[in-house]
Amino acid sequence: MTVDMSVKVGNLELRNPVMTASGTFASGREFAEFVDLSHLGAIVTKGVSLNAWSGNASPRIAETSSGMLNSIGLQNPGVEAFIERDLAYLADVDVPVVVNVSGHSLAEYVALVERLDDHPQVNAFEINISCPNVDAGGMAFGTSCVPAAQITEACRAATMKPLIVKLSPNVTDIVEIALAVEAAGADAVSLINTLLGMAIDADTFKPKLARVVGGLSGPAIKPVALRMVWQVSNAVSVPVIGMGGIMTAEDAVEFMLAGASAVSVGTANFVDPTATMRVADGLSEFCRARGIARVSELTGALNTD
Amino acid sequence: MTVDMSVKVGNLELRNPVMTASGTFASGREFAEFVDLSHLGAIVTKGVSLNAWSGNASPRIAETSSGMLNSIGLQNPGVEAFIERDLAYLADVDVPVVVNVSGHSLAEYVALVERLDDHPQVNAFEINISCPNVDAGGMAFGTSCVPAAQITEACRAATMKPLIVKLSPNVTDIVEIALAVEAAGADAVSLINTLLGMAIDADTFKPKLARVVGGLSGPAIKPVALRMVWQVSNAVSVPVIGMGGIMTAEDAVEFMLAGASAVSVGTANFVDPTATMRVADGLSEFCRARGIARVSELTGALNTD
Amino acid sequence: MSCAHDTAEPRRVLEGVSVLSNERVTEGVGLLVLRAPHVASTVRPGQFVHLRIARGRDFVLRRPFSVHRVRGESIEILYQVLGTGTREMSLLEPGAVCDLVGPLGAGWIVPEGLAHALIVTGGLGAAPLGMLAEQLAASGAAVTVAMGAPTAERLVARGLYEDVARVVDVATDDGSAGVHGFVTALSERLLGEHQFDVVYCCGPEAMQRIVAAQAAVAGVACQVSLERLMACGIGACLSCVVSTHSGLKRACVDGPVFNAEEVLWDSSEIPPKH
Amino acid sequence: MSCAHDTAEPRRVLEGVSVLSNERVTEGVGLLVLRAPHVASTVRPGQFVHLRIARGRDFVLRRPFSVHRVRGESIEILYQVLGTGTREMSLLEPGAVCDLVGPLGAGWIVPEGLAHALIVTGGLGAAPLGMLAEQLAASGAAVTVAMGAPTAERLVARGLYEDVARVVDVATDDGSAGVHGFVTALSERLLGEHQFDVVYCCGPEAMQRIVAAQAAVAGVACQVSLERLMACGIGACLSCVVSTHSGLKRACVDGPVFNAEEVLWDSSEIPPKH
Ligand SMILES: Cc1cc2nc3c(=O)[nH]c(=O)nc-3n(C[C@H](O)[C@H](O)[C@H](O)COP(=O)(O)OP(=O)(O)OC[C@H]3O[C@@H](n4cnc5c(N)ncnc54)[C@H](O)[C@@H]3O)c2cc1C
Ligand SMILES: Cc1cc2nc3c(=O)[nH]c(=O)nc-3n(C[C@H](O)[C@H](O)[C@H](O)COP(=O)(O)OP(=O)(O)OC[C@H]3O[C@@H](n4cnc5c(N)ncnc54)[C@H](O)[C@@H]3O)c2cc1C
Ligand SMILES: Cc1cc2nc3c(=O)[nH]c(=O)nc-3n(C[C@H](O)[C@H](O)[C@H](O)COP(=O)(O)O)c2cc1C
Ligand SMILES: Cc1cc2nc3c(=O)[nH]c(=O)nc-3n(C[C@H](O)[C@H](O)[C@H](O)COP(=O)(O)O)c2cc1C
Ligand code: FES
Ligand code: FES
Repeated sequence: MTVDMSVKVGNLELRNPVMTASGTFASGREFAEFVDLSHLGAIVTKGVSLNAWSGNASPRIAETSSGMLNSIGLQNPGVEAFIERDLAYLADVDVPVVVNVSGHSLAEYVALVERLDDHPQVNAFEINISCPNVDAGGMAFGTSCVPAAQITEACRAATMKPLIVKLSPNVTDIVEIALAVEAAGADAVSLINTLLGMAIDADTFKPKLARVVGGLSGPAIKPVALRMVWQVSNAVSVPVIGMGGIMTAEDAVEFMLAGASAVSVGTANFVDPTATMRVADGLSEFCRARGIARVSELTGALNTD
Repeated sequence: MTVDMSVKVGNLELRNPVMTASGTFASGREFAEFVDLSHLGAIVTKGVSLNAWSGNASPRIAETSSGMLNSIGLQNPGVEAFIERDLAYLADVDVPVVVNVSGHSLAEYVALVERLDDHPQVNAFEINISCPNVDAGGMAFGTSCVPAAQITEACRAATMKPLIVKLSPNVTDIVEIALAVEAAGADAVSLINTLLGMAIDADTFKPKLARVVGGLSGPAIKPVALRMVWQVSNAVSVPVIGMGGIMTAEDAVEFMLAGASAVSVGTANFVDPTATMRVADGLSEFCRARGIARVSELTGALNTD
Repeated sequence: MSCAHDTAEPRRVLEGVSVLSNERVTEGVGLLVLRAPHVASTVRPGQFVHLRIARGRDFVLRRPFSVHRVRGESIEILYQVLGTGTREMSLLEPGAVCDLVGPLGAGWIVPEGLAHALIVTGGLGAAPLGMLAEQLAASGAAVTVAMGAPTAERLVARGLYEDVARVVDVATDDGSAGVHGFVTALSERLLGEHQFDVVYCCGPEAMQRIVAAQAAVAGVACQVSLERLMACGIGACLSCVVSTHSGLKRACVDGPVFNAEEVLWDSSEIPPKH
Repeated sequence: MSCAHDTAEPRRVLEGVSVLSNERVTEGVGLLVLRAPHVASTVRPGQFVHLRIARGRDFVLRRPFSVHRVRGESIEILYQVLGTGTREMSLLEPGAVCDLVGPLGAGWIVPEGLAHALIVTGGLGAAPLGMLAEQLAASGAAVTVAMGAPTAERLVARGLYEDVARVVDVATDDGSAGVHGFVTALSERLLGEHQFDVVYCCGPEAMQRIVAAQAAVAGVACQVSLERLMACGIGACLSCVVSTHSGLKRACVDGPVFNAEEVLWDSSEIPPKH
């Protein structure tokens, strides 16, 4: 039996539901020795901004129980360098490309989307309104409905391409934010970004991150991510891209059962550079073994009675 | 060198900073074979309500990476049985007792505090406005400022005993809630309660908890807990009781460095029924080895430059 | 039959233990022998230990296992590989050290003057009844055993029961040993043929429920051993509740052995895997 | 000295490896020998491997270790026990299997026609220079080594260097071997006495910074190997940045070996423990 692994996220057609989580896969080149990039559902690029950002001071990561903190702070060389280096590289790779965009202001988001909109390598945008690691903008936009909707609306006006809005888990009610960005024109929502956390070195009395706080990712956050994907997918009608601690195919299945149409593999890429393929192959095998003809049947198939 | 292990949480004087997290230590009796209860900083009892609550359907727990979910739902026999069985038992134990109280309505909280207020075994109250496992009340009171402050104010009026308010991490801005309950008369805040999460069995397509969602605790949440303790202790002037994933003395040190005056050990009691003593002894040894005369010097001693 | 436990519960401790052996019994089933002097000297049939399989923070919860047999200072655990913890358990090598909390729970009750007991096991349900069968036989009581399993190989501990019981009847789902079918057919027949003082039963909850009903019809007291997810194992967390006619009980301290007629069979059982 | 790496980087793979031996070298230091045919046959001096020490989700991150030496299909890692991962590492037994990603990073550059190199090591900084010293000596270049450590016993890999170098000068903090004091006193003297083509240096960042300054004064090219916290190890995550005159560089792919004059010594080094 061959399993139909294709899924649709709005207008975006993916070979399989396994995408890369922004910031954990660069633009793919670094992983090309480990996985066949053209076998991915999509590459979601690292976050790009209009101008170059230098990110935060080091140390920028800390390991925690079943997780890690990062405070990279969206270091990137700006959109022009991104076009020259990353998109040029991706031109030769047969894979849908989702560009993750960030800004310090609404105007920056819009300028960025406009600059990238007619670029043929860009198949969709993921609007990052949930980065906990930048001072201006970032998560602040993603933790209340009004700015979240404003940014979505403005980006929506700037592109006809599929628009994914990436939500922050650091909120009282993620459903409210999801509904706001859906109403403002998002074609899909992706969640979750990292949980704001902190680590301390008891030996030195110092925070482990130079920035003190950072974003928690990895298996530790999977229960929170699953809960939010379930809540959001029950409330919105646009597709949900689920992520947060996916390490195995079973993890991906769980996110799909909770309501995700596609999933992203993040931190797992650091532990195992072949993780995306391992998850995609395992997902197909999972369906095959159970006689599930189309992987998309898993979406929302959670049995709650 | 002997270390002065005593700490003060408002008017509450504790032999050492190690308390038990509500719901993980019952009222102490079950642990009496494993630890000398009179060596604890305080016993925080399991949540008690005015009338008996039967809790949620089973299964009520699920293991997650470095954590666990629970949806016990505050099962308890009600305050009268609590007085008869638990407080009577504690009358013979030389340890401060903090009673964790819950209600479905403001009136229930107040009635409960009033009922317990003149009981000599009760040294303080912990007002639980953050339980994610009950439908009416529970976390709903703890996720916005107005009800949080109202409950605090009403309980404050009902007792002169130290009043600790237990905060929910499932909020956009925990500082705002902490400030609200401080202004409403809380003598201390304790945090964090569990993060709302979910687990799914990929084999059966079913949620692992009968209630679908539950509260995440254990080492997985420590980074979030530390961050919140740090944020809150920098904002309020009342003492902070820190908890979330404390398994070792170093974990306890980290919470104190972040600003906690005392700490609570929760999930660790399930893995190791001697955990509270291990943490308390390790904390004293930590100070001794570093020439720290008073454990309270650790509070807020984080070096952020 | 008295419902109260006749003697004081043995002291529960956190005991450091070491692996003496860990052998495969059959596909997916192992026998772990631990040096655990305190538990070995105090445990009573039907009690369990709460085992910490691996250090590290990966396994936040211990795993409950019945004590199958005791030999000197060692205890035997007969376990089935089901999930992450038991898989890790199957990799434990002799010499490995871990720890457990035990002995825990209320075990089987042996009524005064018991003359003939029926033991009914399904699959790994044979584990918690091993020590009981040995002790009953040693006390001179007659023991009849009905065992069920998917296949002949999976009739674990059959040897132990054949050594001590008067009769051991077996049933397998595939007919590879004994009667082709469920053990409940055996228990029904045996209850009709003989006069038992008590039925001791352990296995999948659905099977225990049927046996309990059969015993009730036959007018024989029946004890069952129920599995619940357990966090603390010592009565503090309320994760392991069982609905009974006298309210919610904790399987870890009020059970795992319950008087069958007390149990309100409900949906809180752990669903069988696969 | 050319800054570009002269040959194509070897292919990086995820390689399953097994432990051949794991011996204590001195207090808190071990030598792990792994069977790793791919890395063994392709690694160049100064490159590293990203090791997954334990399965399970406890260690979410791999740990970077330089390849100290290569023998046939095996690689040697000289490691210091510092935290949770290296403690776990010290418990690995022969036969254990794990995996690594490698070979990674840009190694030491050997300029055309090198005649005399100075190697300066501090503590475990002796690890990533072992393979280089062997290869330089094999190519006929003269090698002078200055080693520093807290005590005589902690002069790890001293034997290797004595086998291949013309001179090995040592300094210890407690005077238990060689000069009483820091290795930077040795490097300063050696740079004054001899004409070197290049200085290769590894050790605590503060020490590397001093040696870099000494080399600059002496007008000798200097290469340093910088440690940074690393998540991916392959250039994707930007956790390992080093400030240089040409902007932020990634220690895992642009380094760990850097041309010392490129480095903007800053506060992003990993603070030494204790
Ligand atoms: C009192 C008691 C005695 C038991 N005695 C035995 C025995 O002698 N032999 C044996 O093979 N098994 C026994 N079990 C079942 C055994 O505890 C589980 O098979 C085991 O915990 C599964 O762990 P896992 O990590 O492999 O499964 P996972 O599914 O990975 O475990 C996840 C969580 O679910 C719990 N869990 C999963 N299945 C069960 C279950 N059936 N019962 C209780 N908890 C479960 C685990 O303890 C853990 O907390 C007993 C259970 C109880 C309650
Ligand atoms: C390119 C490179 C080569 C190295 N080669 C060696 C070597 O040959 N021998 C050796 O003993 N050590 C070497 N190190 C340092 C080694 O990686 C750390 O000592 C080790 O990761 C500590 O792990 P831990 O779990 O014991 O410490 P923990 O403090 O528990 O680790 C927590 C996290 O911090 C990281 N970390 C802690 N200290 C360091 C450090 N000094 N450098 C990098 N990451 C660190 C860990 O990798 C992990 O991500 C090298 C580091 C780098 C970057
Ligand atoms: C090192 C690192 C960098 C990240 N950078 C970005 C980013 O640039 N843009 C973004 O939207 N999310 C970023 N994230 C968040 C991830 O895309 C993802 O939402 C999160 O890590 C949860 O998934 P995981 O647990 O699988 O890693 C980053 C995460 C990590 C660990
Ligand atoms: C099984 C269980 C039951 C709990 N019951 C309560 C409760 O009754 N009242 C309360 O305020 N918190 C309750 N909590 C939350 C804990 O007190 C604590 O805030 C949380 O578990 C985080 O700490 P930990 O990670 O150390 O467990 C419970 C937690 C668990 C795991
Ligand atoms: S397992 Fe905690 S009460 Fe039974
Ligand atoms: S470790 Fe990821 S970029 Fe260097």
